[in-house]
Amino acid sequence: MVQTTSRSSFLRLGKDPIQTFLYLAGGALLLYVLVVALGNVAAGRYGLRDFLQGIVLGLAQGSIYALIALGYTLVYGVLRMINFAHSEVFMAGAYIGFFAINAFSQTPESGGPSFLEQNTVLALLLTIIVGMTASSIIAVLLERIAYRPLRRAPRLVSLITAIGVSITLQQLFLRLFGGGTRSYPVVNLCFEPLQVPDQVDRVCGTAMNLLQGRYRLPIGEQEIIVRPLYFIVFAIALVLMTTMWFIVQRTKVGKAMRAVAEDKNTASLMGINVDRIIVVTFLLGATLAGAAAVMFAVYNPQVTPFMGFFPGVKAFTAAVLGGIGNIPGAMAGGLLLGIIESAAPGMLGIPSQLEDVVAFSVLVLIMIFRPSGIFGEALTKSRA
Amino acid sequence: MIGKNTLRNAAYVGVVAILLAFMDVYSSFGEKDVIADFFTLSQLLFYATLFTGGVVAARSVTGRGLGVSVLNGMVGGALVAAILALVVAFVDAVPFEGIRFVFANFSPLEGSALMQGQADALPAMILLVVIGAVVGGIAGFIAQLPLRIQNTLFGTVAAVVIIGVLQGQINRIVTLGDALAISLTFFVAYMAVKALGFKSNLELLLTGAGVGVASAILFGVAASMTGMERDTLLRGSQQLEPILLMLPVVGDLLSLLVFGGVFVLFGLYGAVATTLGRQMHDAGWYFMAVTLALGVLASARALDVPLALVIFVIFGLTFAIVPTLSVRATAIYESLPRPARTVNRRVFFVVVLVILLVVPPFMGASLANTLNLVMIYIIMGVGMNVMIGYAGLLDLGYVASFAIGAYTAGILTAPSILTCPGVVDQADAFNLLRGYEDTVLGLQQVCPGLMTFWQAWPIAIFVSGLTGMMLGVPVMRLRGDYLAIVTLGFGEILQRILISSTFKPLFGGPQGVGRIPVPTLGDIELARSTEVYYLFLLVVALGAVVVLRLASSRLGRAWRALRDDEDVAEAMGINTTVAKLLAFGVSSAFSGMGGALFGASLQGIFPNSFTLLVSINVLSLVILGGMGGIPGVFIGAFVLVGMPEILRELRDYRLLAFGVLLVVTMLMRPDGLLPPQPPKLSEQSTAHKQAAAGD
Amino acid sequence: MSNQPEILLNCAGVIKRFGGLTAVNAVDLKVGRGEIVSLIGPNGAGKTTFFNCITGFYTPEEGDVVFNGKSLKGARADIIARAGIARTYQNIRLFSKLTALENILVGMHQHLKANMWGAILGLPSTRREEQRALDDAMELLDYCGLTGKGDTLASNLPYGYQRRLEVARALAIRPQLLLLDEPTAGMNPQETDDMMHFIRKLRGDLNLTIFLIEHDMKLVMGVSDRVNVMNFGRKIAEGTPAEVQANPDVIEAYLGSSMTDKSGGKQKVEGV
Amino acid sequence: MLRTISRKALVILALVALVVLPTMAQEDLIVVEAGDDVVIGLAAVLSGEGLAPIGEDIVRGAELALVVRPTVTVGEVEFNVVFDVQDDLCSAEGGQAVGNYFAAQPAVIGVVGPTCSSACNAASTIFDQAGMASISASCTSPVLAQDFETFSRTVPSDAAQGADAAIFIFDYLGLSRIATIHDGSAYGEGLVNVLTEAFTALGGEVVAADAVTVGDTDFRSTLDGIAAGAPELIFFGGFPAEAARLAEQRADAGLGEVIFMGADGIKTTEFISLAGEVAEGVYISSPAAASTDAAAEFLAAYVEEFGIEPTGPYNTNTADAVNMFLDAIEAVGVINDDGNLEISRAALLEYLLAYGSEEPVDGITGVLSCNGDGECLAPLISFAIVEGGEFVTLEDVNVMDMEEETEEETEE
Repeated sequence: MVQTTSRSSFLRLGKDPIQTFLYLAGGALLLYVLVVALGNVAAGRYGLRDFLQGIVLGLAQGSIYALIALGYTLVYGVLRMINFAHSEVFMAGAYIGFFAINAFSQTPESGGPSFLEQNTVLALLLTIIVGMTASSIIAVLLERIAYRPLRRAPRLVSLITAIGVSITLQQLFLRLFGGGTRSYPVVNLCFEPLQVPDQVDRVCGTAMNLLQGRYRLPIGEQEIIVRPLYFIVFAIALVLMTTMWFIVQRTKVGKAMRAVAEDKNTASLMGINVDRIIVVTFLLGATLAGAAAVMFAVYNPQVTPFMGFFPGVKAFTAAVLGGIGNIPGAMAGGLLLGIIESAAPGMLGIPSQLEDVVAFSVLVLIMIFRPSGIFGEALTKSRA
Repeated sequence: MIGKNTLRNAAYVGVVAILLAFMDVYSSFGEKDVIADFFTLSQLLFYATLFTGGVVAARSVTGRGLGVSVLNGMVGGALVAAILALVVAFVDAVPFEGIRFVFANFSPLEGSALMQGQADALPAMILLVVIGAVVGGIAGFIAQLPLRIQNTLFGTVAAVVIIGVLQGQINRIVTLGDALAISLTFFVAYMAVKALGFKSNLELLLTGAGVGVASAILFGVAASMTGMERDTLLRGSQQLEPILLMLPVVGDLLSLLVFGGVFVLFGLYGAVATTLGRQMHDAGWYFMAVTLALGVLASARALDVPLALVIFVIFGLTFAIVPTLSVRATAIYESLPRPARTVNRRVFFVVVLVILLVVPPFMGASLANTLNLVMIYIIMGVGMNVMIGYAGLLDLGYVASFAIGAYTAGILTAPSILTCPGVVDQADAFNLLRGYEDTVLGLQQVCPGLMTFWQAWPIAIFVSGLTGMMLGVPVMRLRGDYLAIVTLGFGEILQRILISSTFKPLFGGPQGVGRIPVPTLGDIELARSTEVYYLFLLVVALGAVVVLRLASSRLGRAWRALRDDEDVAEAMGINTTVAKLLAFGVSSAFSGMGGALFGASLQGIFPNSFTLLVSINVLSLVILGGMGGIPGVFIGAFVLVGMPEILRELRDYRLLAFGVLLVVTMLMRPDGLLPPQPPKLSEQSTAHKQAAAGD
Repeated sequence: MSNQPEILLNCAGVIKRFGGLTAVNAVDLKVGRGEIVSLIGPNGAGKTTFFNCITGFYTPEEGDVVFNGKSLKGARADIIARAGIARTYQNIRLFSKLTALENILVGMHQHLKANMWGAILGLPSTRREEQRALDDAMELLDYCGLTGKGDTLASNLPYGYQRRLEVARALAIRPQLLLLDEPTAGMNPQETDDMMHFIRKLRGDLNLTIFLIEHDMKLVMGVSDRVNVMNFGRKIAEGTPAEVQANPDVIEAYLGSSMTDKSGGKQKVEGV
Repeated sequence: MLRTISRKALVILALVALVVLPTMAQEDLIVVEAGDDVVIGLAAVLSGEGLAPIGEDIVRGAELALVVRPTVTVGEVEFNVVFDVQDDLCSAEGGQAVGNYFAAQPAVIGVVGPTCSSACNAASTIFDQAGMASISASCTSPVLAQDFETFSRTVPSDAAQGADAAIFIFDYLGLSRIATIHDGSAYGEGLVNVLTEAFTALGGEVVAADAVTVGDTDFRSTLDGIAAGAPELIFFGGFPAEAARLAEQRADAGLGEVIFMGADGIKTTEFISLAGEVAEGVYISSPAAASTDAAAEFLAAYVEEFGIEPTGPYNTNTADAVNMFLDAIEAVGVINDDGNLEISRAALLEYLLAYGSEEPVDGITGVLSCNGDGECLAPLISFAIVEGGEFVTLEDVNVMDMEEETEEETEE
């Protein structure tokens, strides 16, 4: 009469045919991808050089995804909602940053070099700060106007509001600043201590051009092309993310954030000002997005009101990939996605036109098979 | 005296006004007349801003008397105006190129509503503040009026403004003579029934028909005597005449019948309207008011001040008296026995149907095209409503099934890889280059599509429904945000695949699928927008019926149950997996049905028609109209799709308005404009019917 | 233990863990056909979790739930409902945007045969079935004392009515076994009394088997044939009301909590 | 009883509706009363990312044509000419909407536009039904002229541009290994397809082909993939924003020294301002033979009238289209007994399709001579290179000659 008790442990077969089917289909897909990739490697269509180049290219893009992803992750961790408008917060940073750097790049009436040319590092830092500030202001405003009144509303309501806010911001910028594409000025930054005698740069000569320089790096008999900028973006991102991690883990505000994430009611009973902490959460996420935006625009010097969409969706994918609500996860997820995106098309031999399909597929697959991400979702350690 | 929040609230309006100013709305519509030689759209927006400032300020001090309200209104209006004056000062002081560099849409202040006709900044600024105070004061005064008067006033002004803004598109729909004839017939029939105190169906119908016949004769004679046939004879019957003559019936007699029939119809409606439910009753009055207004508009080249006043009076009277009449009509209606009510309702529906059927020749191709677009969105909205309104699932990749329907029908009906592989994908560019013109010219003959539209349509519906279900399988366990973003991913993936070169032989890549034949009925090609209209109408009607039936069925209840509480729904014996899959399937099938029609009416499909924006549009209209109700979808589609299509000047602002509307709707009125009413099921129970019959 | 009734529900060694916490620990429990059986215990004892294991909301890690001779373990909640187990919830969980009648009709879901096409085409058989269902629902509405409330949205009903509607909805499933999770939570003594009579009436009229979680000792002792006691996920006692009241383990479990307050509604026994 | 009656009524009504269907036909005769304006429809893309400048340029070109020639004279009577400007959204739906809009305006003589091929396709379907003539200044999809009776254009089709660009690359630049990229637009892909076909036919090799997504900004991995084929030139079919990024990022894939080439879609000042330094040395093909005197005069007048350089390539083509309409009105217009202007749509269309076929007309863009299908501009393609932040036309390129040479070579 008593049936076996271990029946349902493996993939819960039988109980849920859909789940079983999905796992089988997912397995088949994975197998197919592996076979194709190995086939391409074996046939010499894809080699170490391509892989390394892919990693290098994915590094900077991935760092930017990671920075944006942190915004999604923080807000999700604390409020359990996806801030759809985060991509527009990112866009706003890049846009306002553009006006700043454009002002810095004006040649003074007296002639001579512009502020940007004279104090490149300072000007760039100021631009980043302007971008961060702009993003923060937008994020705080939209939390106050759109999200706070709906904190107790059903999820669907706040979700639709977030979508509405996203469209509104995008269109507001479009109507205010016009739909034309704007271009960040080209900035050169020569770094004398590092000399690259065999590869002369047009502006810096033998000194390394940190922002615009392109350098060939031999890999066996082939070579890859590397820009110091990739590593600068990566380094800045790493510093910012570490700071963020430190704030969340070690400071009082961070502790309060984690308490609010755990249980808003209890946190407020403990004397934590929940509203304030939520504002801080939005603020932190937006600051990172603003920094990411300016770096993104230096790296791909082009801003439009619609520029937030792709990085936004991809950063969200990165956040989910690493486990939403999980800060180190977001960093790793961002880098991983950047690399997957630049390496996968070549490895699988599909046209890079379908590059975005790869990213979206990663999103869909992760959602289906491991919604908690690679590293598990948690801003706080314990969550039932 | 000045309320605590007055200044703060007015300042919020001021901030919005700054944004609007730099978006250039106060200048860029300077040439768009609302009322000729009197009021442009820019001025309208300008005054509306000040007025809003006044209202917001006055509302900050409710319940403290008229004087305080007016004063606060003045302060609010003046503050908003002062903020705008600062904008003027700023623009005056800063080099124009600099402003233009940042605010790319900004145009010079000359001719802007902000200058109020002044040449210099300072007088304009002073004038602005004065105007602001006056407008704000008026706003403060109006805010103190009884709510009903306020509503009437706003409704009337809104009606005049809408007619003024749309005048270019709607000024030839109906002539003044026709409008008078129709609305008088309705009015007389209505009043006759009221005066004579009739209640029974027979009496109503006889009165209506009698008034109709009488006015047909009257207007017919009057028209022929004054020799104004072209103006006063119903244009519809004129247009119908040549066709009806072809029928094997005595032509003259029949056209006379049609002519009389229109009058009888409106006479009947007028008579029956005295005893109808509120919405059905009011619809008649509003329809007549709009017809009359359109007739007035058609009597001149443009809406000028006297005409605007006439229209103002028409709507003012209508809005003022209809609520009272409506209450009485509804009361009589409710007191009637069920069968009598049914008869009245049927008469109403027949009238509506006839109006819908004969309206395209009056509208013309352009409005019909707009209406077709609205109807496509209604079909999609009805489908999305199944997902979001009933089942509570947010699908941002809704456009995918629309595309699947369009492509399936397109590939099946057009020359494609299915019927002549290797020809179609090369015909366009390569063969032409080599001079094979015949291949292109005769492609449709050489290589016809696999089947006709009527055969392909069900297949398209089936395929999109099925793929919808299949896409539903993997996301079965996801809810809310996650579902939204994964479905968004599906939509994007599909669009990339449609565009990609990899699948070009099948989907045509960026060139899409061309040369889709139009649907035919016998020998008639449904090619023009006024013809496809009927197809759309049929589909919308069927779609609405199907969804209404589903909603009140076992499945519909299951959907709504799982929307409210999925776990409990499951514990009630509902197989939530099946219910969700059916929701995916049904909504996708609707979307695919619309998609197939979309492709056929365009006679070609391009992948860039299927972007995320389509999903957002559909979502917005469902949300605005009210989730879970069919009438809401209609309203939403008319407001969000129809209006911007007609208001081409404002189209650039359409998406901005969508975004703001989504947020505001969610903040202020999460149930939308027309939220669904809970069904009165107990009245349908046998016990209730027996009790009612026993009375 | 004489005159043993046929066993309807047999739970054997049910274990449910959450992380390191074992919420339900090897509970054996039997409910005979036609019995009214109670499950009591301090808050956090695992009672509701145990209910959830029976109704398929949770799948127990070990042990088996056998209903009517068939194992329900691992079955989906809707299958279990179809097998004839209906339940109510501790914190009322009605379909708030549905009317009272619709709530009941949802409960009838499994007894209706109409499919999508029947509804779309408006087939006569579907219409007849809907009419019958509606009439049945009206009857249930009256039976549960909700006459005239049929077209009210569930969320707009007063609290007491909401409780009754939950029972009505559960009855619409036409269950053999009805699980009531604190049916009198938040009720005043008069309402509680009414509920007690109602529960008895249910068994008498419908020949139902009832298994309930309750804190109100008056009700528990008043209606139950047998009482089970849980604490810390374990079953610590079973017997007639009188036996259980005398059981030292039970008194121990409730120590510190006001066992004396038997009519005061929900006990405030904080989990340790 | 009532139920059956109302059902029957519905059936009858439906039948009536079906009978009404084929009645609506556009009246052939357009009547412009004395003193009224002659209205020409103008459909251009006026909204949307990156495309609005092209549409605005078209509107300016049309307006400038009217500045030069503001009236038409039929018989002794002079009529003022005005435009009814509508946004075609550069999409099929937009084309359908403007098509229906113009078809419903009894006073509109004909339509200049729309801008994009997808819009032209949808609009022409409607124009064909209404018998309304349209002349596009920018729809370059090859099939349009054949597919639609009422369609004409004052711009060479992609077939011509792609083929000539192939010859230019192969013969003038002397390159035989190219890579192509398009942006997934109907325009970009169509152009690249023709180019590929023609280039392969010449004996060249397309070593890599890929596409990018509009709105993306990081194309490095795309370029890295292309670099594997070691092309000597990258041809891009698309619009400025993506072109600028591709031109810039090609250096990141080691293709910095490889020639970048685009087509008329990027011949805008926006491309130069977005690409900055990397725009230098980029080759561009475009239909406008801007070297004629008429074109130079027009350009000067444009700058004077509007105070800016052209923001798109089609202003001269548009002016030619407007002039064709004005000529046609003067040719087929009749003054009736009431002193009103009468124009037969059929006659207008006939005139336009045969415009310049016997005696070619010197237009601003080039020689106008319609082939009967609606191809009105002789397929002259010019080539330019970006130097010092400006487009410098290569005067010494004559593709016609090269084509002959190539043919001779193949004959040998």
